[in-house]
Formats: sequence, C-alpha cells, structure tokens
Amino acid sequence: MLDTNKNNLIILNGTTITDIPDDLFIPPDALRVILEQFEGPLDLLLYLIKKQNIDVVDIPILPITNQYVEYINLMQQMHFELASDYLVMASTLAEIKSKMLVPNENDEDEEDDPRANLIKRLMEYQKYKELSLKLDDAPRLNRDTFVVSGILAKFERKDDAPSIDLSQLELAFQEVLRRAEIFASHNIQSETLSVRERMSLILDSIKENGTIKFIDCFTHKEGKMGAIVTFLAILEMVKESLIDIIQNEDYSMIYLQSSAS
Amino acid sequence: MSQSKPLHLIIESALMAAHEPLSLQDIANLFDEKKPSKNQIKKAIEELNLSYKKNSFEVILVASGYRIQIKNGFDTWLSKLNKQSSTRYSKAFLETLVIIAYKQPVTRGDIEEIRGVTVNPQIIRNLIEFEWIKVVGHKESPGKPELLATTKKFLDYFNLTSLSDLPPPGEMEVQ
Amino acid sequence: MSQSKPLHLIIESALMAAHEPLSLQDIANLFDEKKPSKNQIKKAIEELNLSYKKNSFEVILVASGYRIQIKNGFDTWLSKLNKQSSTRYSKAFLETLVIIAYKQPVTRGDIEEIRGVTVNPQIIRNLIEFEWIKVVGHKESPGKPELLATTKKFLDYFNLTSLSDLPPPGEMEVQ
Repeated sequence: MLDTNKNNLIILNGTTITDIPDDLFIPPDALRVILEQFEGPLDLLLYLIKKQNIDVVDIPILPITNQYVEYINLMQQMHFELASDYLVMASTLAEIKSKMLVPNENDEDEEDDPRANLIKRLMEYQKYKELSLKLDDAPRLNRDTFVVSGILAKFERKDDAPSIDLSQLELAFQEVLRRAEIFASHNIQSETLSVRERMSLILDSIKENGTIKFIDCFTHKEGKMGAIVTFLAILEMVKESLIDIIQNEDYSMIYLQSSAS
Repeated sequence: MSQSKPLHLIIESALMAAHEPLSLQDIANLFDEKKPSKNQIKKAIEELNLSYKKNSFEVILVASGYRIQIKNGFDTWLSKLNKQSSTRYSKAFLETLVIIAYKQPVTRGDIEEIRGVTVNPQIIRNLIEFEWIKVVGHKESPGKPELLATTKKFLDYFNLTSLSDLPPPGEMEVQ
Repeated sequence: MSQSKPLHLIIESALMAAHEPLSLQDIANLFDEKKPSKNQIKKAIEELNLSYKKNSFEVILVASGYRIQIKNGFDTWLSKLNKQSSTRYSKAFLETLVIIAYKQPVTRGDIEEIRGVTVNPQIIRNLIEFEWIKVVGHKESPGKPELLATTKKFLDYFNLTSLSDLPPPGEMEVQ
C-alpha cells in the first residue's frame, strides 16, 4: 500500500532510524477517519514530529517532509478531497528541504535556518493546541458547574417583552429561508400554517389531559374546513410520531395520546 | 467520596439546577442504584422546606413536579430584574421565534438544523417567560426532546387572530 | 409590608430568579430608594454564604457578577439532569476560541495563520451566537476585517472572573 523506503537511512539527533514508524501504515478505510482527526497541516506535522520524540526546534526536515508527502499522496490516490492548506504546506516543506540541501555558502547564520519560520509556526500552534485541551477540561457550565436559575415564580412582569413588529418577523423568516430549505417542495403544498397551529393545540390538550377523545378535537362551529384542518393535523402528527391513535375495538371510541408517554 | 451526599442535598441541588419542575420519577432517576422510594423523596422535600423557613424560596408542587420558587413578597424588587437582556432583541431571537411559529411544533434540534447553529437556551427561556411559546409535548425520539409551539399570547402580541394570518412563507423559491 | 424584607433575602431572591450573574450595580438597582452601598451588598452576600454551609449551593463571583451555583461534588447526579447540555466541542471550535481568548482582538486571518487552516465560518457564527465572542472593531487593512474578542459571558461560562484567570500559556517555548 504505502511505498516504504526502507533503504533510506534516516539520521535523527545522531541516531539512525531504519524503520518508518508503524503508525504510518494505515488501512485505506481508516484514512478518512485519520484525516478528520487532524485540524490541518500543522496538526499533522506536529503529530509526525511527536511520534518520533523529537523536539519541534529540531525538526528533521527530510524525513518529516517525506512522511508528510506520503500522507498527501496516499490521500490523493484515494481520491480524497484534500484541503488546499495541506498542499500549500507540502510545497512549503519542499522548499525548505531544497534550501537545506543546497546550503547557502554566504552565511552560516543560524538565523537563516530555512526551517526557522516553520518552527515558529509549529510552536505557536502547539501552544494553542495545548491551551485548547486545558480549556476543554476547565470547569464548564452544565457539565461541571450548575447554576441555580430558571425559577419561574408568578411575578408580574410588566412591559417585559421586547417590542417587535410583524415586519421584523417576516424579515427574519426570509433570512432563515434563504439559509435553509425548510419549505421543501414536498410539504409546502400540503401543510398549511393552520394545520401546524392545530397540531400545537391538540398536542397541548393531550399534554393537559393525558388522553383525549378523537371527536373532541372537532368542533361543530368550524365547519368542514375546520374538520379538514384538524384531520390533517392529526394525520401529520401520526406521521411525525408525535401521537398515537388508539381504538380498543371496532367502532369503539378513538383516543389520541402522546407517543412519548 | 462524592457518593456520600445526603439525599435531601442531592434533591436540593437537582431542584435548584433543573430548569423545569422535576417529578418524583425524575428525581428517582438521578440515582443509578439504591434509588430512593417516592416516600423517601417526599420526606426529604418536606425536610428541605422546613430548612427554608428563613430563606426567600421554597419547594412547591406544580402540575409537572416540584420546583423551587421565590416566596411571595419579593415582587417589588424582582420586577426590576432582567429588564433588558441583549438576547431578546437579537437576530437569533427573532429567527428562533419565527421558526417556532412557522414550523411548530418543533424541537430545539429542528431549530438547530434550520439555522445551522446551536440554539441559545436563554432565548428559549425568554420566549417561554413571555408566554410567547410553550412546551406542548415531547417527541418520541432519543432524549424525548420538548416540542415547542407558539401561544395565543404570541398571536395577541402581533395582533393576529390565527397563525394563518402570519405573512405567508411567501414566494421564496421552492427548491 | 413587602417593603420590610431583610437585605440579604432580597439579594438571595434576586440571585435565584435572575438568569444571569448580577453585578453589585445590578443588585443596587433593584432598590428605588435607600439603595444599599456596595459594601453592604458584599457583606450580605458573605452572610448568605455563611448560611449556606449546610446547603448544596453557594454564591460565587464570575466575570459579570455574582451567581448562585451548586457546590462541587454533585455532578454525579446532576449530569443526568441536562440531557442535551453536555455539549462536546470540536477541536476546531476549542482552538479557535482559545486563539481569540489569548490573542484578542484578532481577525479571522490571524486565526487562520496560527492554525494553518481556513476558519470555519460556522464556528465563528456559533461563538457569536453564544455571545462568547463579539466584533469589537475593524482592522485598518485591506478588506477591513472584523476584530474578534471574547465577552464576559465566555468567562462566566468557564467560571472565570477575568481573562487573567485563564491557564497561563505556559513554558512550552522550549521543552
């Protein structure tokens, strides 16, 4: 699978390493999972470096670049859609590598280590990565700390509600719709708002009374349209598994109750 | 050693931290093993109430269970609370409200799916407090999420007689 | 007669009923006349905490003020309460948040440079929606990118009183 270059000797901190670390051998189907574990090229690089127990400041460009490129190649072979950031890093590494191979004779300054910028970035990223782990462990609301609240006593709250007018609601809805296809074609026709409203009313009544009679959902006053709306609402709720319809025997009373009860 | 808290304190912490009333069953469910009996729980709640004699709150029983509520006589000061929370006027507030109005009954998950962001629980709490929305049931799916719907008060506020008076979902393209 | 409640009980009821931490100023504002001084309020809060010795909760100070929260050691039971609130945040989410917290004010570009990947706009939207971060200005550079910073709510959420309570960046400079 992986084109291992076992013949290449890698020298790290004076030690010769003949084997590519085991964790480079990845079953193809695990590749996606593995890539998703990395938060980008820097994360992947840090991982490669860490696996070899090397200091970031000592990053051995040659082996790391090779390993990195192997990952990238593999991903591309798998027709994996690769974020362009990974490719950018690959070319950065290649550039550093070539600079290292052709040392600039003019100056031996450490300052001009072609790796300097990359090392700086890696260290910076590593710092935040570790901080984010700490933050993840920090006491957090509703996981580690629980605040006393939501005590709804019967207070008179005057002019409490914000002032909003209908046009704002409409605008907000347009905005929402632009972002999501909530009224996809299959329900825009059949499901009018009055049906949704009726669903809420019936659910509320079920919540209050436990089980309600099917016939009690209909009122004479509303006429045929009202009956249709109610009937559609009940059907829709059955479809969405919000309620169950119960009839103990043929022709006996039909009851509605919550599916969640 | 966290396993050694007295029953009444565990119940107290749960009532305090819950955002809704807790039934005896809810309270019993907090325990993995050695679940207290309903009678034990009731006794512990009585105990709690005795100990709250000198506090501003008490445990009371409402339809769906027990909750901690402020005693009468504090309204003068408390009416000035929470006068303007920034969340109330935000875009998120309006969009959440609008989705509940048009897609009701909906769960938080539905709202999140539509908006693509996590629902701010504060917004839901505010909406419930204004009595613009309420919980009309629970959906039969993992976690039994609450189903939210608008109320008559919501219609009154916007001067509507029924939801069908809301501006129609409109001419937005049907995808 | 409702005018005759002791200061500490009024504060207690307000902290209980408020959905957000209350600053000393917020508490003083509950009173129309004879506003208590900040020192009096602080003292009353100390008194309250003394009286809560045998309770499961206490008053603590976070970035935006005082709030009542459950003492440590009850999570075993309380974790069963909030079914959906124990959100797990993705690595990308936490890293983005941490960079904003430590490097604020930052632009998206800054975050991208540090992380080496494009910032997911969804994450920024979520953070703004939680009111954990906000736009505090625009950078004077091409495109006038937004400058992002954390809010008090972010600190409240993580039980911190100020940014300096965040874990120090540490000595990872050179291992």
